[in-house]
Amino acid sequence: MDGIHVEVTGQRLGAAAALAFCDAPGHGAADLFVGRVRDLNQGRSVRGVSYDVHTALTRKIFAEICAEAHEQWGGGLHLWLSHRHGYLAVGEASVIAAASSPHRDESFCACRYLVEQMKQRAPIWKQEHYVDGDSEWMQGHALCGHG
Amino acid sequence: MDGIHVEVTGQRLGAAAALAFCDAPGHGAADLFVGRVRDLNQGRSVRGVSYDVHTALTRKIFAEICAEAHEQWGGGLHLWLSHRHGYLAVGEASVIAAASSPHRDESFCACRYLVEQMKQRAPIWKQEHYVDGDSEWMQGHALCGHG
Amino acid sequence: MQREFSICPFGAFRRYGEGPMTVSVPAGATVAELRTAFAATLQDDAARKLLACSALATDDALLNESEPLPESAELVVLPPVSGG
Amino acid sequence: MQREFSICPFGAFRRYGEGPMTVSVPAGATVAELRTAFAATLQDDAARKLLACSALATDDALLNESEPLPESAELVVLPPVSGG
Repeated sequence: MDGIHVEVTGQRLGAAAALAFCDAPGHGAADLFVGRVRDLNQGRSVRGVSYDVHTALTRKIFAEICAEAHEQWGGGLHLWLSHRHGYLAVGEASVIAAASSPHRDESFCACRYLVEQMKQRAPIWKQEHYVDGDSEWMQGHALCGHG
Repeated sequence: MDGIHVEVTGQRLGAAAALAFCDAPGHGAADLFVGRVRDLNQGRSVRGVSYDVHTALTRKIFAEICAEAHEQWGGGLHLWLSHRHGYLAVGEASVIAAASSPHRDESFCACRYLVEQMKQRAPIWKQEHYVDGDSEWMQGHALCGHG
Repeated sequence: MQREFSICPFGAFRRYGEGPMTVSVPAGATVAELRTAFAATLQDDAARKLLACSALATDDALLNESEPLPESAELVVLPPVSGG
Repeated sequence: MQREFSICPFGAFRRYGEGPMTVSVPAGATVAELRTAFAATLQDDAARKLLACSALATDDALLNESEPLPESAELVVLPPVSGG
């Protein structure tokens, strides 16, 4: 859809592309979120994270989330949502969400919405790999649809 | 202060530097805001904006705002607040605010706080230049301190 | 007549099978019936617990428990998600 | 004894003087008294209105109306702000 870019990729995510997309002569504001792999989670030293992604469904759900943001904050917003799959070392970006709009409130709200909804609804799974050699799949949010 | 970067500059603002600063092995989240010059304001076609800035006071107030964010959301946050002065064409970035933190809520809240407080408290003035040749100083927020 | 479904595991479900798992149900069964049949094939208590909080889906959409099974015989099992 | 202050305009106040404006008040005057004296030097009604909603400051800090004037004779007048 116009003004929406969603992506699942094995390549490094770049903020510059997201900010270039979330830009328009009538847009005075852009907000961008970067999620990165942390070195510590619940007291354990992390060396990296593997992201398992159902690519086709994730793309579809990302597009749905962005369409909802358009409905809520205006169809003129530019929206970007990209997630990486595969193994990421500490510090690498796993997700980038961005939004631009004429005024700032819509950008902040829409960007946050993309992030929160992505975490709840996208079929993506995080497996942490610890410095001690162990690995663990993270607990998560149950997907609706089997109720 | 540690983890705080404030800046007033006549040079182009870059998001990459802000995102590089707002990064740490323990930080899983970063939020970045870009304010840009819009082509239209209150129905008038804008060709550019001149920013008049009291540099010394603005730097001081930016540092105060960041210190307040540290107090509210944790001293470990990395915070960036930069504003440009001089003439900017439509589409150029006038302000960049960014924050990084272990978890995302703090990044979103702190970044928004920097932007809102900057708009209320920093001695910066916007003069819009219109396509028809006219110019206008924008209405704004009265500074406290003479009450 | 029985229909055979191939169910591909994702996330934590990969612990219980790297490749697709096969489940057989009567033609005309519902998604809920497939889920029950799937649970019966799992050896592990933890796997059955994980299935109970997982969604079944095609590559297009999550499946509703009360609905008939889809035309496609290729399904996926999606445990609770943890993206970002 | 009179003290002379040089007040540098910013933002919309630049309409009423490109360079610093000079205002003279008795030594020991308060910021409020300086503000009154400043207003009296302005020709324009609009300028006086703008002054009424502007802050006076040094390069270090905003000034409080009830306080004595600062040591520095270099002041600034800061109309309502519109950054971002």
